[in-house]
Amino acid sequence: MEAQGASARPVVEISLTVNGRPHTLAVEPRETLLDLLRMRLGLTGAKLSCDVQVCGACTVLVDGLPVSACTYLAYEARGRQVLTIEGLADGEGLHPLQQAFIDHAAFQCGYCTPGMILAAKALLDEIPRPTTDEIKHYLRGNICRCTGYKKILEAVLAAAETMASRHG
Amino acid sequence: MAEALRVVGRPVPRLDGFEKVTGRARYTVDLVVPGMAHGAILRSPVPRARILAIDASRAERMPGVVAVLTAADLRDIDPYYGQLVRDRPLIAIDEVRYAGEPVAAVAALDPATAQEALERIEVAYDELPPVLDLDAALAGGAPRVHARRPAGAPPEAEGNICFHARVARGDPEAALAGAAHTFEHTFVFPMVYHYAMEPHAVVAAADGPAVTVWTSAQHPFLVRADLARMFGRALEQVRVVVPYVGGGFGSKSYTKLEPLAVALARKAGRPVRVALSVAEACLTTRRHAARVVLRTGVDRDGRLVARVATSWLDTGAYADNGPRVTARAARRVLGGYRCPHVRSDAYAVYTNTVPAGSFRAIGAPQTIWACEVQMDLIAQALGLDPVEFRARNLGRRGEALLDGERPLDADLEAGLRRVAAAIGWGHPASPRTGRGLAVGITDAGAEPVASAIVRLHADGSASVHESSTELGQGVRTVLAQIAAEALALPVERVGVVASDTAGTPYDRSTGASRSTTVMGLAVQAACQEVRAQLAEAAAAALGAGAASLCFEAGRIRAPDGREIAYGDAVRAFFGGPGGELIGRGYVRGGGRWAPPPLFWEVGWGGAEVAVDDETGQVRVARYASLADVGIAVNPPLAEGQDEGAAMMGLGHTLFEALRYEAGQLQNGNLVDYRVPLADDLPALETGLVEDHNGPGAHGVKGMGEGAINPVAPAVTTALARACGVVVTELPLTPERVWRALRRARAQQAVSAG
Amino acid sequence: MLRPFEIHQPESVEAASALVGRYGDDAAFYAGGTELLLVMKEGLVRYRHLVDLKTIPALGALDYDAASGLLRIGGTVTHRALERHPTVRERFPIVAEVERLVANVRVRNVGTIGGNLCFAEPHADPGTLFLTFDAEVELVGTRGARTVPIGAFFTGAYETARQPDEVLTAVRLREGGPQTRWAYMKFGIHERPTLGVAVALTLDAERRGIEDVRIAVGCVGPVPARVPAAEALLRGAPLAEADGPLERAAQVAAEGADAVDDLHGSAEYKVEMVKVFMRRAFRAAAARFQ
Amino acid sequence: MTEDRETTLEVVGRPTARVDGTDKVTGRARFVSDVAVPGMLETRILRSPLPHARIRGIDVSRARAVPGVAAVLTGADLDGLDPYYGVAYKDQPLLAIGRVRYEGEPVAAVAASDAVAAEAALERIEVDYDPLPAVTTLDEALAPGAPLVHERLRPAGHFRDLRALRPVEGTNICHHVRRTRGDGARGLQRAEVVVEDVFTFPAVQHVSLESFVSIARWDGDRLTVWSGTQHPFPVRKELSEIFGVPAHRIRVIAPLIGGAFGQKCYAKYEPLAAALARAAGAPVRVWVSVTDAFRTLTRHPARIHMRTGATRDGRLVARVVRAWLDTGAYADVGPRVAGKVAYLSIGPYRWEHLDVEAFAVYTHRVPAGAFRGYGAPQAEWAGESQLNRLAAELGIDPTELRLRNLLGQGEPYDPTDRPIDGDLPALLRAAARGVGWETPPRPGRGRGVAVGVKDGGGAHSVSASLVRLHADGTATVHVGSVEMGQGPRTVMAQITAETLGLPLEGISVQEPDTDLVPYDQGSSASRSTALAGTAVHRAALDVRRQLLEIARRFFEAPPDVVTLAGGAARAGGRIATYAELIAYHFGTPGGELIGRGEFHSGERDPGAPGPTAFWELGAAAAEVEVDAETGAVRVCAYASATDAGRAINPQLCEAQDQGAAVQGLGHTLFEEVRIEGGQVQNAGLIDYRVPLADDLPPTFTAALHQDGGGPGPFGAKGVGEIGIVMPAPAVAGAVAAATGARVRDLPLTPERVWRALRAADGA
Repeated sequence: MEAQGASARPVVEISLTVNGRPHTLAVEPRETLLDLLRMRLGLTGAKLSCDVQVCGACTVLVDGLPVSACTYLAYEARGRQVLTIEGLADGEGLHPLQQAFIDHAAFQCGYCTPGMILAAKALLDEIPRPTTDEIKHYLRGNICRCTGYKKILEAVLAAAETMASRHG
Repeated sequence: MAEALRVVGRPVPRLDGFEKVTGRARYTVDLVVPGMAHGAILRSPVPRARILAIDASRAERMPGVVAVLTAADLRDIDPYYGQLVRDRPLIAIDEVRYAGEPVAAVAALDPATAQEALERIEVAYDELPPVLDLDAALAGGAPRVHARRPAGAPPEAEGNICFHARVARGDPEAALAGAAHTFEHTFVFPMVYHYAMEPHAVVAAADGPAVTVWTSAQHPFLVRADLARMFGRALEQVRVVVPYVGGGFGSKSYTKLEPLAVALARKAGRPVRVALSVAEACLTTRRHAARVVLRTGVDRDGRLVARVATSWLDTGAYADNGPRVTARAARRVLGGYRCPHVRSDAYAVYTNTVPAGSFRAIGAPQTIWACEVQMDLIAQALGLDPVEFRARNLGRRGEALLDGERPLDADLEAGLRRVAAAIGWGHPASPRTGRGLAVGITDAGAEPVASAIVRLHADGSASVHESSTELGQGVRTVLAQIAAEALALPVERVGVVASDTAGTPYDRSTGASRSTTVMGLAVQAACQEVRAQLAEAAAAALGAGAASLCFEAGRIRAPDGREIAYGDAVRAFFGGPGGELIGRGYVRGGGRWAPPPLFWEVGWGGAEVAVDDETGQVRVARYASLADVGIAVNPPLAEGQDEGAAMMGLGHTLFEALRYEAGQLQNGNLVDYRVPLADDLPALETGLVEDHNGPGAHGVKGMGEGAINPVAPAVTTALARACGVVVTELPLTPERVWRALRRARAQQAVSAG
Repeated sequence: MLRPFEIHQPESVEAASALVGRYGDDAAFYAGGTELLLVMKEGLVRYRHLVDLKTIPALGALDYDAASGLLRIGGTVTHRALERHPTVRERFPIVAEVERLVANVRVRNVGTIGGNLCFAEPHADPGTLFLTFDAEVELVGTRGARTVPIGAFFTGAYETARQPDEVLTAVRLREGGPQTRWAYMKFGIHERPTLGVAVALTLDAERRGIEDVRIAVGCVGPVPARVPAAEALLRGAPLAEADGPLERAAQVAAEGADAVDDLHGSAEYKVEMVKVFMRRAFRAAAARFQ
Repeated sequence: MTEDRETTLEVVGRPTARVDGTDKVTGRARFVSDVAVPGMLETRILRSPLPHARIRGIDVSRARAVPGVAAVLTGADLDGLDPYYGVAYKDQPLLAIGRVRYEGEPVAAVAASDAVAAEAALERIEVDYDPLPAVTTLDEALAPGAPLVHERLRPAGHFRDLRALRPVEGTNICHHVRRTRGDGARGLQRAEVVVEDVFTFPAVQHVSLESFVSIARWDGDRLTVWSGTQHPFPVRKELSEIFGVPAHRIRVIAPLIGGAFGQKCYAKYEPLAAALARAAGAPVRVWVSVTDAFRTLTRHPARIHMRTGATRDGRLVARVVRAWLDTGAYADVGPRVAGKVAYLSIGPYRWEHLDVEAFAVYTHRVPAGAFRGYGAPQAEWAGESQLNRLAAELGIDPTELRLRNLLGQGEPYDPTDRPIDGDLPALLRAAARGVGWETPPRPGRGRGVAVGVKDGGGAHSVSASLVRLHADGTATVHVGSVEMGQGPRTVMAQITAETLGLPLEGISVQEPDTDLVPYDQGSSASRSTALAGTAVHRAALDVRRQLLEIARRFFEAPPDVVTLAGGAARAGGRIATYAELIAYHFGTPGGELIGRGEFHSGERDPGAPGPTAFWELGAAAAEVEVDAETGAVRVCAYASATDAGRAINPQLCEAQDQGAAVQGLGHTLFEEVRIEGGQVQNAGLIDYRVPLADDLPPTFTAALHQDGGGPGPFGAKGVGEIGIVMPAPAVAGAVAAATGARVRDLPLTPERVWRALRAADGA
């Protein structure tokens, strides 16, 4: 299981699934999931910001649950399904949350947006028709410095509606 | 004259929307340049010291380390930069002036090695006594943050005074002496941090005569100029590329990290990426803390007769944009009020703390807060309704408040009454709740120099080349709308090319709410040049007079009904499969831009707050924001700017303050520095005043900063009405309010006893 | 930036304990990592070996014994699992309620109860709450197993009674009876709370008198602690006339609070807030009888 | 162009060091294969093993299951796009659809996290082929009842000269061109001497050391492609049509290219890269091996039947030509090559009677397309070789024969086209002098000459440029010319420096990037210096006008007293730097002046009819030694002369000519892509021989003629292609002169020469 890499740093071989695609990689235990996604797989949608699990810019879903990829060891993702923002759209077809964020101008600089959308997805998976207060509570962990949140709440509410109507 | 607008004024979806919701939008931090090494910065642990020696040999010998940069590597360049005052070295030279100042930097093959190498650099410091706040800096015999006069320092700079601005009119001291009522108050505004979510990041390549930087910069051309000057390059040799920027708010104005990254890349002989952490971004720039003393005289009729203002702004260890912030503060402290006798002095003061620079509405939140809270205090003392008292003193549209200034271009009173109505002013409030109002004006726009190129391609789609930075404010969308309108094209057929000094023409800066207005005109002019060529091409193809043609949705129609698509006209003109029509647009100073400012950015705010007497906790229940925008080119984007500015204002009103102890920043991280969160959102209402009063295309004015200004005074005065206590220092933390309440109760007890 | 380390994946508590025993100061147990990795990133602590406890299946168990009313929470059970577990929500609603307010959803998905207690960050919620349950902490190390009352577990800021090689295998809570209600109140404007107060209020059969009350105060000082003197003032008092004793108890609790000045506020302010929130938490618990 | 003007030139005409020089000698130069896009996937292409087959089915399921594989694409997965591309006909699919038409045709492609995974996936793709009869030679393709390579043809409508495509219904002929003057047949009858030959020209490969590289990335509905292409804008157009995305959302970037020679004209792997990137949802790189480049494109092999009639005293009378060009499985620019062969096989001579017809023929072989000077090497191999034979038949010195018939300056090549704009006799004399023509060769050696002519600049040409003068008085030139080694960045910088009175060091030239440079048709047909250069020159003149206007206001002086030089304006003893003028104009030390310049064929005055922008003219002479026992040919001396109009940078012009000549020695002596039974036999550099250092003739000169007669800036014309035309006829003529053996098929391999010697001996 443990091996010495060329750099004489310990590595661990792991298999994981990212956006539906299996990967087997030798990772250093010190590597974060964010490092793996951004530097190894080139999936730069998840962003590094606060680095202390407060801002949520690095949010990805692991087995459906949001985690802070900045403080989540890549090693922990072994055997798990990771969903990043790049895997949310179905080809060119946007997820209802993505479409709602566009329709409601729910982002400006866009740096928080991938994490915000994935957090909102986890919320809607858990509570399909949340109240505004439930959204505020859930998204309290995702900072947006540009929008003032109002349009984000509107977008999440609208997406919930779209998704509910799609599922009848 | 009302134009029939097809694209401007519509809620067009953002051009960057798809990329941003799918995670494909690339920011500087996402870039990988082949062969790129990773940089890390060693920072001073102490606020002020002489650097006796740096031993980097152990770091240099580490496998994987490519280069270690110290001041010794800067001898062949001019290592200093700064707006106006060039006092900041790209890395400390001989002396450190604040805890966190870069002292050395490492480039290594991977980030972990770079980080580890920092620990092997030994620096011997001879600590010196620092000056850590305004009082210490201004005290007699205080140590000087800059012992030698930096290049570009203004003549009045002396001691720790970096810059002094004065606005004067009449004889204010005499007027004060003769005033029916005089008031004096002191207001204190904290150091706050922008927290743009993407910390500063640069990838620099300088392994030959050419220098290329990819950077999260708001002003690529000013960065280019600095790099060219510092590293002895011609402008054409320096390329500054600005990908999407993850928030700016002024933190990425002017030159920041770029010179260090270039120096490191030069030493390394290969591209180097330097991406700061949030903790390091906190050590890079901040908003000026301020102390403002206002003495105001009012006559028997409740009219302002005199105002003497003194503002001290803590600019930290380096001037950065402090002089301009200070000049702005000196004017803004006067508010939108008519006052015959004024004197306003503002001082930028050096301290051994993180340098302060631009931050959304530079100099205004600090001073407008002071001005507006005092207006309420005066109204209260005179027994006047604050709305009426303000209305009595607000300047009228067309009135110049100071000599040589642009006359007011908005109806300040009407807006005030509109926000008052929006929050139910005059109607009874619930117990422990109160309402407050404020109005702020800022002289916006910076220097009006911009250029644009518009290319109409052979398939009839168009590209706009201009160098505004897309910070999230939506500038590319708005400029595409202006171009689509001018070219009579559907907006989907217009693209805006990302800023890159190699291919997008000169723009002075992205800030001060200038882009929509100034760059919008350059884009419009470039489109007109294209349109004239297109008319000729179509006229030849259709055999009709150019003047008789009708342009609509990418097609040109002759009076006889025959039509030609733009692309066909372009191809017919060139007689081949390709070709393109190119238009240029310039905006330069003078003419319509005189006198300054370019326009007035006006924001009004009204708040309803509830206070918890026992804890001092303030809750903003409702907030109404109103901005004067001329015309909203894209209403949802304009609202979004306002909402964001208002919420950001709530941050410095309620929570935000950088805290120092013994010269060390205590809360430079997001665990301890609190910014507004989703559940802080009040019932927020934004309004836009659109009366086509701006100097830009279709009467547009810049916006996006004005809404931050009224928040603190509106909330502070609402709080005062909720609990009877005026707090003159921000932020309104529970403890601070609780202490004020306790003090008030104690005074009541004394007076009652 | 995390420095290089090795990760070990023991399959038993004994093996985990032995690993930490072997590597000594170079090793640490690793559960959720939400706190540990932050301090490791900052370089405040450096370990060359992390011993992953989540590879030990038994530590992830969450068992409820209806007969004894005992809830045994395995050391690697996450905050989120507690927040959402049906039995916890039904039988220990206050636990789910408090957990819902811990940090943010991402931290709760990863952070473990064992990690939280062992890290002993002063500005944490679960420890304060568990004090009012008289919870017990199970520790297993190279020298055997032992049980420590939670009141004796926290010994200082970031310090506990746990020996370096001991694994927190579980924390045990006993269900309150039908006459007990809990309330927990936290306060602050920062990411971590400024103050947390937990109250467990047990009334007599008629719900008129205070049969028992357990009050714990957290965050204001280095460790969360019960306030026995304050509890004593309330115990036995009639609920309808609790205001006076409550006021005195709040005063006593405040005087006993080991509050410190920090970014969250001055000690003076925190002491005052202890009073305010003790009153509010007590009233909230009492209100739950209605 | 007077001597006076010449002496006033400061930068133009000087052998300035290349602006990309330092980067290239230090290894810093970033080629397209050095571009790395984060998250970029690697790709592999599965190619058809058969020259012609129906695809019954492709099973990619096992390939898709390989870990790391992000996308597996076949022709069946191209829904929602128009999967065919091509500059003449849209006949070439990104991946074979239902049918393969040549051995090596891409059938499936894989994008994976690394090349190993991609290879592994490739091995797991199963293709069920139903082999079909193939036509792999011209004879097979032209035989009655031959299987048709394409049943239906869709013209691309891209270029004006390719709008009038003339396929022959029911045959494999995709285009034919016939040009006549007088009456060819009767002309031959009247001629006193008639020679008749059939010449063949082989398929040759460009062998760019950097093979095809295309990287594609989709950002939503925006596409960015980095490609080693000579034609960023036409590639953009092709992508726009394939993917249905407007031009402004497509960005094509052409970093430095490691060799092109026509190979990288128009779309090649860009559409496939873009389709793969879309399918994979990630950036992908298609990097084709040098070996697989042989399965991508060759020069057109040709068979040319030629008859030339003359009078006894050496006056040319008539020429009748039938030429067949094998364009392979896809037309590419084949129709245009056929047109060139028809146009150029007559040479720059006075004729009374002409009847020339050329055919582009589909076969089941690797597609043939653009290659340096396309059409001219084939046509003039035949035409010049036949003149050499005619000279021998008439007993007239081949140089003299040509001098009697060459068109003089100002004489029309074709009544409808631009007259000849250079001094061909002078070029010919210079070349002959270069090998010591006036003295007889040593025994065992022989000499040959050839003249080259080519209509330069491309049929319809459009270029635009922007020149930006920055606030410090330095400038950036925006122009789409691609730097593949020929030096346009240096040349454009020189033109701008000269025009603006700036030092060359103060000028940079932007990398071609359709987002950052205005439209340019492409870097081919020797058009950049003359035509894109004209756009640059005009853009610089536009800046100059603005500067003069600002200076006039600044000095308050009449316009005619203001001069610009050395980065400053002067008037009546006063001086202001450009930086000062810009600061004065904008009211701040920032801002820039933007100049705009365009060139397009349609603007040319009616006095210059016809499509040719300028004539590329050259002549060469060779001296060879033939080993009679082995047939080995050694080129002992080679002299080339080229008309540059005005060499903006003489050193670079010479280098172009030398490079072309040596490249031409390749197809003269060794190079041939051998295809047997439809299978490429010698793909890759082990079996395919290109010229090496020791192939350089011991005496080797390239002379430039400059009389300022070009249409470009300062009288420049394009160079760089004509030099490849003359080696084959000159060397073959020299071989015949040395041995009496005439070889009509290239390359002149030892065996072929040995056989010819045997035949000559036998005869």
